Amino acid sequence: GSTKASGGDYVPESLTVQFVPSQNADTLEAKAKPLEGLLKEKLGIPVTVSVSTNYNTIVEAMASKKVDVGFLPPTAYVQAHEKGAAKVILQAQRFGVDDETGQPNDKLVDFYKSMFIVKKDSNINKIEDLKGKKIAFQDVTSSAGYVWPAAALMDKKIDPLTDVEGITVKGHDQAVIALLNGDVDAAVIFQDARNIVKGDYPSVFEDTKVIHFTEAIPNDTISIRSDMSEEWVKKIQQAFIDIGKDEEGHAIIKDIYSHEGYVTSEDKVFDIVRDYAKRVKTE
Amino acid sequence: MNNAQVTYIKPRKKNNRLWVIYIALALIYIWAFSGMPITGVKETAGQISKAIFSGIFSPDWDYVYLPDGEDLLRGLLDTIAISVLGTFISAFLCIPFAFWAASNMSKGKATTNTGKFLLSLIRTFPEIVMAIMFIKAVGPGSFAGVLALGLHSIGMLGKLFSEEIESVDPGPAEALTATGANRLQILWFAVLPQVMPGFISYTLYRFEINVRSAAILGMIGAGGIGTPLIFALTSRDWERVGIILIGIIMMVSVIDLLSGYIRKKIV
Amino acid sequence: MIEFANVSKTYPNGVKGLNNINLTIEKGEFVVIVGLSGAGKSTLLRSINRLIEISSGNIIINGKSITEAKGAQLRRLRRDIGMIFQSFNLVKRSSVLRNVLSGRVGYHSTWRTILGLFPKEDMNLAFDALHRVNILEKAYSRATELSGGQQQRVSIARALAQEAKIILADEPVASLDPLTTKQVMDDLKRINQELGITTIVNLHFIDLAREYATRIIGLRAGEVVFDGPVEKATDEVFSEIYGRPIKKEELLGVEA
Amino acid sequence: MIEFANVSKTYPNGVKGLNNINLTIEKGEFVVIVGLSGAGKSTLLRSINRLIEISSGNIIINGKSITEAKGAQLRRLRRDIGMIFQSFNLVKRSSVLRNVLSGRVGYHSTWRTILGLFPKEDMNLAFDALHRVNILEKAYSRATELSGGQQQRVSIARALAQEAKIILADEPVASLDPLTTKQVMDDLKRINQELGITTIVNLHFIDLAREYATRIIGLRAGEVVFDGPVEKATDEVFSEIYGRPIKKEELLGVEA
Amino acid sequence: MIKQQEKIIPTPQSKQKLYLTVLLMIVLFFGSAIKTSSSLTELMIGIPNMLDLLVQMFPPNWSYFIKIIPAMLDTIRMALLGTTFGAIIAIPIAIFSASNIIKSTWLHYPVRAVLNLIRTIPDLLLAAIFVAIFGLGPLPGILALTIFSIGLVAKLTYEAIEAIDPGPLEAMTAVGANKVQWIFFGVIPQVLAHYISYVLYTFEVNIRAAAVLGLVGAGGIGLYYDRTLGFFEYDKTSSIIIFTLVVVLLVDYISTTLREKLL
Ligand SMILES: Nc1ncnc2c1ncn2[C@@H]1O[C@H](COP(=O)(O)OP(=O)(O)OP(=O)(O)O)[C@@H](O)[C@H]1O
Ligand SMILES: Nc1ncnc2c1ncn2[C@@H]1O[C@H](COP(=O)(O)OP(=O)(O)OP(=O)(O)O)[C@@H](O)[C@H]1O
Ligand SMILES: [Mg+2]
Ligand SMILES: [Mg+2]
Repeated sequence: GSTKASGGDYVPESLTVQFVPSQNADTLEAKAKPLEGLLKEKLGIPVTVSVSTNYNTIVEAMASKKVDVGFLPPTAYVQAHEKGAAKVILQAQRFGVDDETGQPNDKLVDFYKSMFIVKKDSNINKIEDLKGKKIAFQDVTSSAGYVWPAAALMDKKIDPLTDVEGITVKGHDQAVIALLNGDVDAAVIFQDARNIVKGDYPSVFEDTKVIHFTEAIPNDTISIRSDMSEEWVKKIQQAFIDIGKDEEGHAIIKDIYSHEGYVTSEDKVFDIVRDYAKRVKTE
Repeated sequence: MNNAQVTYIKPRKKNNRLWVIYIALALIYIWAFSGMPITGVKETAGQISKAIFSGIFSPDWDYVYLPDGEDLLRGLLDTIAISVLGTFISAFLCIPFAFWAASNMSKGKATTNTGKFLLSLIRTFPEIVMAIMFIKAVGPGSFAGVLALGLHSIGMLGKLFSEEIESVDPGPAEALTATGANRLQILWFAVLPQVMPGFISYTLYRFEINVRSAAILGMIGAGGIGTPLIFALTSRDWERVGIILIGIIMMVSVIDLLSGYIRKKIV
Repeated sequence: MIEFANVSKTYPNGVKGLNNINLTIEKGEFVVIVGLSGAGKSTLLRSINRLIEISSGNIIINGKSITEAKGAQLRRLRRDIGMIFQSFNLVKRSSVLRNVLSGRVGYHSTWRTILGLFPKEDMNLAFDALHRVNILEKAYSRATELSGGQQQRVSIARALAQEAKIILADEPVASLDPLTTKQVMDDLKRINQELGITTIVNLHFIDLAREYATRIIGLRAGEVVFDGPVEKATDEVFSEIYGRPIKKEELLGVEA
Repeated sequence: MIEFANVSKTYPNGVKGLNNINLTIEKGEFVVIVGLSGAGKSTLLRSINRLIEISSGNIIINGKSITEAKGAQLRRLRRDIGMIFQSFNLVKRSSVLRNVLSGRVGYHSTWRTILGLFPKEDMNLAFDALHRVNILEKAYSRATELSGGQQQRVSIARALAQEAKIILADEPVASLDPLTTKQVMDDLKRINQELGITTIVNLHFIDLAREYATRIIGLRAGEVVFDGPVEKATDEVFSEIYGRPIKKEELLGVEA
Repeated sequence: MIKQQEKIIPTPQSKQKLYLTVLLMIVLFFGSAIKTSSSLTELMIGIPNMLDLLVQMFPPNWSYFIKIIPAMLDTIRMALLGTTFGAIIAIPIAIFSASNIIKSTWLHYPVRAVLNLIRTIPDLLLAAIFVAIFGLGPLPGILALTIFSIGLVAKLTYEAIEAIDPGPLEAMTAVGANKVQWIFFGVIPQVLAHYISYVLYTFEVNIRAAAVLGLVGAGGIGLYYDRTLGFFEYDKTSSIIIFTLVVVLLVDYISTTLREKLL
């Protein structure tokens, strides 16, 4: 990665923060105000927080200095970094997911995984069996919905573009439903997206099985515009970490963004994202 | 009266030409249908759609008003503000385009065609790309949403306005021409009074579409009711979807009633 | 003076509206054009102020060719020609007054007219004109709310308010009662005589033509088949214009 | 037989179109209604086939009250009343023939008519009607391409093709040349006499009224101010109708 | 000359209502501007950033054209079917919504309410429901487009119907036509041109904005917008825009020629 993004002399008089929900959050609220209040209190300058569902816009806004701090998913961060628009300062922590039950456990992690699921009664039991089968993917820009699973396929010498019949769906819930409907033979979803569908289809865990987990995918970043002064980078980092530890603050970030806390991070962590992006064919 | 021999000649229509068109149309439809597999209803259909509908029909009333903000009412208010301003902008900006593109207003096919082309171009430019452009310009938020809506709506309004202009009664314009009025005066005295009801009615309609485009605006963090709606939909929180839908439907119905009333007053 | 030199008009669908017309109309004349329905009367009238583009020939008004005029010059020429339309051509949704005032726009700057800032004299002219056709009380009604004849009168008021040097009237009395007809024709005649305004009227009534015209032009299938002073327009001439002998009792009003 | 019992009509804007009208028109009469522009002639005519709803009173046609009729009964009553409109009311975008045929729809089943499957006799009726008003050759033209008088004639043809028992004509000859006027009035008279069709015509021409009517009704400001056989409609009567003495020379055509 | 009636110049109606409307408009305008924190200067200052993006869109990546042809054909095909079904269903709805055809408010208010409902359902919800019922693929896509088309065509058409010349309707009433005949002879000839134009416009919208097809796994061109924007490949985005524009213009051309021929 480039290093030009480090060190700057921008001192904010007010802070614009934008949040893009992470794909693997199971409860979400489109709320900005509570975080706004917390940050204002910690930093002592006016803060505006907004939510967006499209990370292109947030990266572009950071590139043109209209957003100072962005909650970016890993792929979006890598691209923002490449444009010289952002550098990572923190990563969100969540509870890990139990591989067996699909329910959250109490280990705090800064990564998540993606997985292949098939119907319970399917005779597909491992990645190799997927050759020639119909698989529900997310769009090729998605880490958990395409890039990591595609890499897993390629590890087993299966070309994700030609050796399987990929169907692009929008939303991990739709991938699960497509599988339940029998429209596809397998679906790739983040761990464990079946929870989203559980309300509509309570027996989803009984009717499906996981055949493979991918490598770890780094969690969402908190990135900051590249010309932010060192002092303020520190200040902001500390503010977020404090919020995560503070009782009231923790309740809020957990409630709204299902974050458990924040840990400092660095660009190097995301080299794996760059590797995967290079390896995996998208067209 | 002596009823002279009634003879008439049925004019030969360009029937052979029409046949070519009909056959071409038939072929296009055969092609289109051939790509449409007949799929039956899924086994899971009942269960999932039942879950969706029972969710939607038991709306999350608590969301209507929350003391600390970001609830349905404030979302709708934001949405209205964005749509009002976006609609104002497009309704004014599209008028010159509309006259430019109307075949009975500009001399020569070339002028009309360039006008129509420009409108098509604006329409083809996706709202999301416009949104990105304006976010780069003014940062994320309602203002970017207003601008994206305002610019994008020019394409549709310009087209509808220009068609309205094309269907005016040429008589009054002729009368103004005969008095030696210049083009602007003809527009003002003879054309505008005729097209005004149409303009207003299309503008109100576009306003309503803009209200509903809240979803697109929501994607980019422009505020309004769109963001919570998308969040609720992607997390399959149907109770929340239900209450937001009720809110939007009520708002759209009120707008519809109002616009019907306004149109009746002016038509 | 209005001169037609070899004027022809062919409509896009091939119908020949005018066929090689040559005419000279002097200032101050009161010309009535008669002819069967579809003979080309409206076409002839509308070619004078170039509401329709003629296909060939030239029309010269007071020495200036309107056929070749452009832009402001054309507008100036038109401003001096008032027109009363067969189908009224009112802006239905506008008020009667506004319709009449629209006859004045040629005299003022665009901005003034658009802002509705007509000078007091214009307003008086408009009210006068409405008064003259007896519908002053409808000044603020919408044109849609008027009866057919009332609409026709608004259209006449508009032309009167225009203070033109030439007036073209396309069947100005078709929907009027005899009283208003008489009044309108008298008005046309009076301004024709007092102000020397050249007046050209399309009429279907032979007796009205005879009563008011100084000169009668007969059209048939786009051609001039009679042109002469009113005294020469005998019954035989009308037979000729209408394409077949007209029996005495067919001449409207010449005794039932 | 058409009976008006205490019929009044007040327009929403407060204008009194008709004021307590009581009339009985017998089968086979040829009634001409005269009156100043705005007197309420059109309003009277249009209330007969209930194109406007009267505000009070009752109108009875051949023993059936059209004021109270509903649904199929109302349609049947209307089918038997042909109407010629002052403003033509043609579908501009449709062909002349289709406009005329639309007068026949009351006779056939819905499906037949919307598929355009009019029987041969209907086609002949339509062509006959067009022939009668002398525009047969325009049968396949669009209504927009016609001159004013030609459009008026299409509207007449539509009413003729309808084969009604009552014909209402709102200034049917306002835009016609004397020849066609004569022809149309003769036609109206002929079908009136031969087929006994009750005919009610609004007219502005006193002499035409005298020539064709069996009975003249004079309206003024929504009230009947004269009603009697044509012989009784003296010049004094007309003065009365028009609200003031009419000088001899003002009666159109009674010598210029 | 004849002595005329007395000349009493009538007084114009009070303009109070007009002024009130204008005032209301101004309040609405500025109120919204404040609420959305709009500022013209901010826009002016930001315009260079905006152009920055436009610059990145050029030159378009021409080779991308070939890649998206199948998706474009799919989109056209589904848009065609969705528009056709929607346009047909819209006819009765439009007729029942028009107040000059159906005089009874008991009928056209409920129909309009249904129409409002149809227009309000967001794409995402439609997609969720149809996918649940019919599975992934073109069928739910076509159905979603159908619903959308009904809303658009019916609304525009019923307003066009309400604006037609009442003269011919009057004439049809006078000849004793029943309601259906009245509609076929008086209404349809007057609105046909409008209706066709709205249908073609809807077709165009369906081609342009077929994002809903992506939502139901039916592919289509919308997916490629997401993809190119997701990778920040604006040169490809612009080539999709140009391709779509070409298709839209082609449809427009064909439709105007057709209209001239058929009407
Ligand atoms: N726009 C048009 N397109 C095609 N033909 C037309 C058009 N306008 C008029 N015509 C034809 O040109 C001829 C002359 O029409 P014009 O309107 O001049 O007749 P007119 O003498 O005024 O008749 P009327 O007394 O009925 O008004 C007619 O045959 C008419 O059908
Ligand atoms: N739709 C309407 N709304 C309001 N007033 C109307 C309406 N139609 C007609 N009027 C008024 O009612 C009166 C009678 O109108 P009507 O059309 O019956 O007159 P008319 O005798 O037919 O006149 P003309 O000979 O000019 O056609 C007029 O004063 C007219 O202004
Ligand atoms: Mg004419
Ligand atoms: Mg009348």
